[in-house]
Amino acid sequence: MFADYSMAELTSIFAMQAFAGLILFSVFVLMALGLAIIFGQMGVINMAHGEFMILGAYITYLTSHIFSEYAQNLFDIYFFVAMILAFIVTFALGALVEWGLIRHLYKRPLDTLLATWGLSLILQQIYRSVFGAREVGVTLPDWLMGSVALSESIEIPINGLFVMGLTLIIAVGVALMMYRSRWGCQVRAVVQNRTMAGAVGINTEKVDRMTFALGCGIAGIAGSAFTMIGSTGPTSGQLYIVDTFLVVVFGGASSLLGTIASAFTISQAQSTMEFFLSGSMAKVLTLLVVVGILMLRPQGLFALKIRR
Amino acid sequence: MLTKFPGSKKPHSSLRRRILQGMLALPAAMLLSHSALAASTAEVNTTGLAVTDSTVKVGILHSVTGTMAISETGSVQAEKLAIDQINAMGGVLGRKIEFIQEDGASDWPTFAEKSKKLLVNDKVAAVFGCWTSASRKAVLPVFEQYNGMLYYPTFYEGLEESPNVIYTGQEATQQILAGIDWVVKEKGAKSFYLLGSDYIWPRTSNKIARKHIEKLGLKVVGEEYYPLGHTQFNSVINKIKLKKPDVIYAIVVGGSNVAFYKQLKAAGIDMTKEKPLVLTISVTEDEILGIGGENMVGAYASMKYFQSLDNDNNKKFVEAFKAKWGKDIVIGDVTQAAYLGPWLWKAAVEKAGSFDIDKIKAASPGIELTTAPEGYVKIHPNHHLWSKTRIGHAQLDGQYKVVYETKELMEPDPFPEGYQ
Amino acid sequence: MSYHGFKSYLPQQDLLGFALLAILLLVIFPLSMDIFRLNLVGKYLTYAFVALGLVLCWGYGGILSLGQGVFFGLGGYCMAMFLKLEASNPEATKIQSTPGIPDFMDWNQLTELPFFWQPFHSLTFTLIAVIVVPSIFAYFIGVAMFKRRVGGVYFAIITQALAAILTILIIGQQGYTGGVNGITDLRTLKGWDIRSDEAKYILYFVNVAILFLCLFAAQYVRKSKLGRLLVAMREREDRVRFSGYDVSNFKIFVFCLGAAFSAIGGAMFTLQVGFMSPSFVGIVPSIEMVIFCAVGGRLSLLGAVYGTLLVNWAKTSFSESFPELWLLAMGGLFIAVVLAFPNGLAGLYQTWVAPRVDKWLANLKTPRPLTTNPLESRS
Amino acid sequence: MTISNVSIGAKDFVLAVEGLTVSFDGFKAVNDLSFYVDENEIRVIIGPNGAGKTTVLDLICGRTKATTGSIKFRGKELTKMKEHQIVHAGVGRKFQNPSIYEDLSVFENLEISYPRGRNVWGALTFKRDREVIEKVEEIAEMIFLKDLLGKEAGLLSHGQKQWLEIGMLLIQNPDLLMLDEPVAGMSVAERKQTAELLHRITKNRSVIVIEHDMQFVEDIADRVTVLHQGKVLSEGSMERVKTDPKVVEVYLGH
Repeated sequence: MFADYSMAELTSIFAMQAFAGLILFSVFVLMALGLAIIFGQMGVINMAHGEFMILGAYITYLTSHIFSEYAQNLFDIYFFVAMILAFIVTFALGALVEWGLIRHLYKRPLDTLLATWGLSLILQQIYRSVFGAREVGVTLPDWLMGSVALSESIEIPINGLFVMGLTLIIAVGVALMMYRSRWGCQVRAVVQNRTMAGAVGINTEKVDRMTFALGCGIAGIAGSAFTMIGSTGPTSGQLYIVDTFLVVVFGGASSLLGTIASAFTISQAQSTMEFFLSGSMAKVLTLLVVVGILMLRPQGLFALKIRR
Repeated sequence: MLTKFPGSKKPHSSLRRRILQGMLALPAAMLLSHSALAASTAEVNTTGLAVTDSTVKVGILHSVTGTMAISETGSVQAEKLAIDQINAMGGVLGRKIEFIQEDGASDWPTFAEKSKKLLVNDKVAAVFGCWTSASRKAVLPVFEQYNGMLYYPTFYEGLEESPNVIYTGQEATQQILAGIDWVVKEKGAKSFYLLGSDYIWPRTSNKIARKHIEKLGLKVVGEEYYPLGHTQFNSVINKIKLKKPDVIYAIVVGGSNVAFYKQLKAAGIDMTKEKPLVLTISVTEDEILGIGGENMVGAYASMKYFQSLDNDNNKKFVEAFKAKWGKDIVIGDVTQAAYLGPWLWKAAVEKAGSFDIDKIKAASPGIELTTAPEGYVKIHPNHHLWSKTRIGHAQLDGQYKVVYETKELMEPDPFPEGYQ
Repeated sequence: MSYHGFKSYLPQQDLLGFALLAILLLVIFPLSMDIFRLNLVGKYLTYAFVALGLVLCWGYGGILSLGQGVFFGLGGYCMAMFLKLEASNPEATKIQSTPGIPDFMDWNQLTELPFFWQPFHSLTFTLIAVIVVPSIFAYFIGVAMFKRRVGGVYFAIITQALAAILTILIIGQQGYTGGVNGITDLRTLKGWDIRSDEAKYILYFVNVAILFLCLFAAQYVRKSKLGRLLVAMREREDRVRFSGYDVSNFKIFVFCLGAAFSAIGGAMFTLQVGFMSPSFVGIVPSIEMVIFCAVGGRLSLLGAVYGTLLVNWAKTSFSESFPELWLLAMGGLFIAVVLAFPNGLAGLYQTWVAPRVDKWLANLKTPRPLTTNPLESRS
Repeated sequence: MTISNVSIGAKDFVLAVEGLTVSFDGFKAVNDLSFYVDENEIRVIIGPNGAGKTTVLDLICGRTKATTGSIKFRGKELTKMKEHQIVHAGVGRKFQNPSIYEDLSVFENLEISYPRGRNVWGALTFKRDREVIEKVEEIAEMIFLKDLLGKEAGLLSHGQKQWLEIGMLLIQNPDLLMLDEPVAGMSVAERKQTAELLHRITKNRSVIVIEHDMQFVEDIADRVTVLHQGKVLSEGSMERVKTDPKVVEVYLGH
């Protein structure tokens, strides 16, 4: 398939393809991080993760409207404001959901799955009633939608770079929080031994609520960022759910590093296969390989061998 | 056959001429419709449909929930508008139309269930509905078994011709051939990259496109399908960059659409430069709303209707539509086709002088609508519409500017010879 | 002492429940509904097969599969392939470029029937395939997963991924499968028009009869030692293992059984509705079927049937009157069932109705102690 | 459950553990451990918390896989066998916290443990015949639960649950019985009853017991193994072990 092309063309295509893989990787990490925190640290399956992302996207849509109505001159930077707002709103909703729903179900992980599925249906309908059944178009600042020409034939999408940067910041931030902050220490303590953590004076309820809310908040940021590359509609959240879960499960639930490694593996596999095969087959093969590996190694890529 | 819209009491001269032509063409129908107006319910309804002396029930069957609600909402609005307008003019055979709306919930078996409910329980005289081919395929046996009438609005792949369905959208050849001929002739396109969502309509359409392209002696350099709902197109965009086609022929649908065009733009493919040129048959003004005009500007679409169409019928239609559903609303090809449904049905009933399905079936071929927003349309004996195909050029504001329209009406050809 | 004595596979109260369900399905519904509604009920009952399988897998075995739609779909497709071949006789398809093959193959330039379609000319083969194909598929998944002790949430997510894979495959390979449209326009079964009202009546009763066979089979499993082992495994998997049982084999068995039930439901669906579509294979219907089971009570076989009927009836009537509210209601139902009534309808029945029925039964006969099998008292 | 005694090296031993090591992410919970259990011996393993006692039982019954080393039971290598195969070979294990099926009755708990119908088909066709009932009643009598057979197991007292679990093992008639803290949480009276029970049931089998209660250990032990940091610290009769300075150091030193 490459016989007709010059060396320079091939190099640039491969460079761009590698970059496409990296963007996909960042997208996966961003999708999965929030879920990884919730699932990995709390064992809760949040089927409404996609809907939290879409909430972030809708917040971005609203912010863009407000800015274009009232602060046209600041439109270039509205996106940052939108992301912060998206985080705040989804964080708050996450805390509310934890309080109203999740905290009653910690002992029944499979039931959280059903309850959050119910939640996702409700959220979808609310979006449909509030924002209409049609997709909304989020207007982005021009500077986000262009591309950088690295050489004559290598062009890198700016929004891809943006997503990568954002992913990096959030991943590092989460890692710092989990492994360096007092709060992270508490979260890990609660995960390991809830009773004991409670006994030494950690407010486990509060830790749970914050953890869940943080996971949702990150989903909100991800959703906000995805307005650059995807659609915003009542049911758009469903597009992400299978991929997201697979990334988290494949990574080994309790390890953030695992989530990142698995996002990398899956994204590279998928983007390479998409290049050489047709899109549908690439997707099927990727999923099959992931499921296959999970069958061989059910604990995921990175899982601690623990003493029982 | 005088199917007028409210407020069109003083038809434009050319319009009047066309109406006169229509009248001349169908004097028998005129007579029938006049005599029918006075007819009793027992006469106009011999098969026990839900028709009373003052009302007639019809069904509207679209998805208002689920993933397809995004697309089908416009059709529901158009059909309701048409019904309102018909009622304002006195209804059909003197009977007001009442509609029963059912939700297909983006789920094909639900469509089948609801269509059966409409036909068997509610005994509706006609159903306006369905959007995806899959939903139509699911309800088709129901309509044939219980002898119902379906007005189906979407452009689709063809390969079907049912006496119980009037296809008010274009079938694939109508939509595709003119578009390809146009890019070849006007833009000098030599090579094409075919891209689509992975299901029957894009695949069949691309098959027709490929056949036609190859018949013209030109080249298809790639053909690819992505699962419905796919959101990552960077790899295929790279492939496109590698192959350097003159035209990207895109039949991507739903949420994937948004992802595809946004990523295409972000990857540095500026569609206004037309290198490559993007030609689509799946993005109407409705979809642009989600994609964003700034991400779509420069693309070409080949279909039979654009909101910006400059004629009196359309102006009135757009005005009425916005008055009813809000000023920010946009109208796409399918929405307009859905709007035709109730009018075509009304015309058929009046021509047949009866609500009986069999009589409507027999009366339908040859029915003309001079007042259609898209212009003149006429039902072909194969139950599809004769219509013109137009090329729209996407503008920054999310509207298409019509840059070309076929001189003649395109004949619908659902089973194209050699394209199968 | 009541604990010994040969256990009855159908204790009194269960017997009463089965009898009531039989009266409802075989007498009350057919007498009170027109054929349209009855056919709808028949369609709902095909989902009850899936819910029944889920009661065994999930309620008893603790294995939550979010991919039961896969098996429902496989069963349905097997049946649909047979019916489609019958509907595509050369005469009916003479306008095609290759007469005698299904229309969608012709549209996709296939010129001969693919090899795996060939055996579906035979009804016997088809009927066997309806059960065997999904069971074998379930067996392979089961071996791969349970032998490696994948369970709980992991299993749920992997089955979900499988559902996604199969949907993409079916839609992508439309020349062989009918793609997103599914296999439509099915007309006759061995020359018998399945679309006529009479056929619909007969199919309804056949469906109910098969459902009862499956109910009895499930009841047998539940009351056998295997049923108690499943409960035991759900509670203390290690203990069962250290009592000398190969736990994975039991899980595989019950998963396969659930798959077979679902597949029968799928085949009956195809027969009664007249087509099969990939929309059943996906994730959403699979999860919906879990909720049918949860509403009925995940530990109750009869509850699965009632739950399915209730949710679908609500869905139909709700979406007829307030389509916009349907999702809210459904979502609310999910949450309410999980939070407030984890044992579903059956749980409510056990708390409020059962004690009275017990009393009534006890008064009816000479008083004697009822069995105190805890399983019964909770199911 | 008779297994022909064919092994040469471990002929006299029911159980021979040699060079057993298991590490969890570098931490060696059991480190190059070797010990031997004779026919009809009651062996008690003691040691401070974290000494690896429970891990040793986990390794023997297959719950944890050894990193290196061998466990031979009547000449059969257990490290390569699956849990249920190890049970079939004649090893029974009681867990630290009573591990019974709380939703089932005492009768059903025992019945499930009855070694018949252990495969899928067998479980489906299992019949509760006279033989089963008699056996269950016999065991129930032995574990003081004869009158509670119909009771839901979850409603038993803690001590009764412990007995029930022991009964569930007895009904399988294992050659090697492993008990993890069988008297933990029991009243004084129950302890005495349990000690009596253990003496009765060890007539024709070997037993490994993990226990903290020294009085109880003295009551039942033939020999005692003291574990410390995954290694054998001392081994022998209770008398000898009690006076071993290393043991005193470990128990009292910190």
